[in-house]
Amino acid sequence: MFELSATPLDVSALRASLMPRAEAGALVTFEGWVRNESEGRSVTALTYEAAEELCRSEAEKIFGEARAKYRICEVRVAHRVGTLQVGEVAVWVGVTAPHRDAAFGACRYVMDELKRRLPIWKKEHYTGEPSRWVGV
Amino acid sequence: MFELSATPLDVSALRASLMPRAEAGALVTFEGWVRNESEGRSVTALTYEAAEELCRSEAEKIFGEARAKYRICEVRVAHRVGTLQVGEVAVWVGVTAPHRDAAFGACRYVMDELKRRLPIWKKEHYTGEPSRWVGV
Amino acid sequence: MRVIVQYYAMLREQVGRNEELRETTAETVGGLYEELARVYRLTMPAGRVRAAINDEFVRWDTPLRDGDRVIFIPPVAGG
Amino acid sequence: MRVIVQYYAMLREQVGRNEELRETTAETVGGLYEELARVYRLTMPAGRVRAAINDEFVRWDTPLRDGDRVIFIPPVAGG
Repeated sequence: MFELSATPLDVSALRASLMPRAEAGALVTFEGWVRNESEGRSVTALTYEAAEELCRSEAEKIFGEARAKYRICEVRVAHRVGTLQVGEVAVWVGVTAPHRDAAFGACRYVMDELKRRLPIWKKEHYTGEPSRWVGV
Repeated sequence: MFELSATPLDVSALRASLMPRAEAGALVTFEGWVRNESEGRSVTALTYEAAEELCRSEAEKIFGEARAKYRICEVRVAHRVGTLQVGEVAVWVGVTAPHRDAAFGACRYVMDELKRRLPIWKKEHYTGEPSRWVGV
Repeated sequence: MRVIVQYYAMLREQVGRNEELRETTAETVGGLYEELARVYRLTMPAGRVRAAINDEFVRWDTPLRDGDRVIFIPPVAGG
Repeated sequence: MRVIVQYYAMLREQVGRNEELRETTAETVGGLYEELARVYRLTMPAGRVRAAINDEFVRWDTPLRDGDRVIFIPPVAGG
């Protein structure tokens, strides 16, 4: 399951949504937090913008690839859009699996591919410098 | 920080304890849950027993190794002792780092080494079969 | 032929809008980007932009059809 | 010489207690395990057991000293 959220991510609720399955023995989660620094610049805030439908279809492809590569139970991703302050959670990835190998492998795979492929853009806001789209 | 707990782990509180540092951009957590199955046997509950002081000193060594190998901010582990029901959290590992590579690598390293080296023993309870110490 | 073009991030800022209904003679999605780059003086080289038609990523030489919804994707930076 | 021996898990169950103050003539931690294996009919082969003295893992040939606190560690299974 993939979602974009304009409000702060509720990490406890996200985790709880993966809990019920008895055959799951491992949960690996990744959280990306807004840092106060980026390539030597002092960051005050970030703005994320996403192409929503395209994100959804690409995320589903990535989940399918993860399921083909690793024996997992559930995978869930939530990504923020809008303006975030330092310390806020930008992205949350959670993967459950019978065993830890698959949970670690799939969580890493999903996070790496999301970062590389999802049509999401990040604008960094600095102190005393104009804002900038990252990666451009 | 390493702790053994005779009561259910408060995962939200564990996570929150790693939150304040602004230079951390990534959190990776691992949770091990009690499964209803082990090598084909139907598991009803588990009992963990630990050599407490030796666990603590060995965990600190593992944390030191993780810090030497990966650029991380914080690492925290909580492990249950006593009797646990299916679905309960047996172990929680959380690692924060400036970047995700180090957080994933260190979380995996810490979990693998804990499992291999900490003096903790697990007795599985089954339906219709005597309980058994695992790995023996 | 008329297509809908959606703009995001840096492209949205340079074009000055989210979306437009565009009359074009471009035959491929790559041709359309060239046209837009000229009209809006886009600074992002085509080689760094990907394209999607109707929410599917497509190659640069994919033919355009009337009514297509096209998204141009500058370098991404999620997570 | 007197040492404290602590038992866990399967060893605790086979010995029937957590801990004992033991008078021994064994010179090494390995010799002590052999003695205990004989006395308590322990089923776990020495090759699968590790040892710690005063909360530090030690080799099997480590000499015992009066007052040492010894833990024998059968195969572990945390996590």
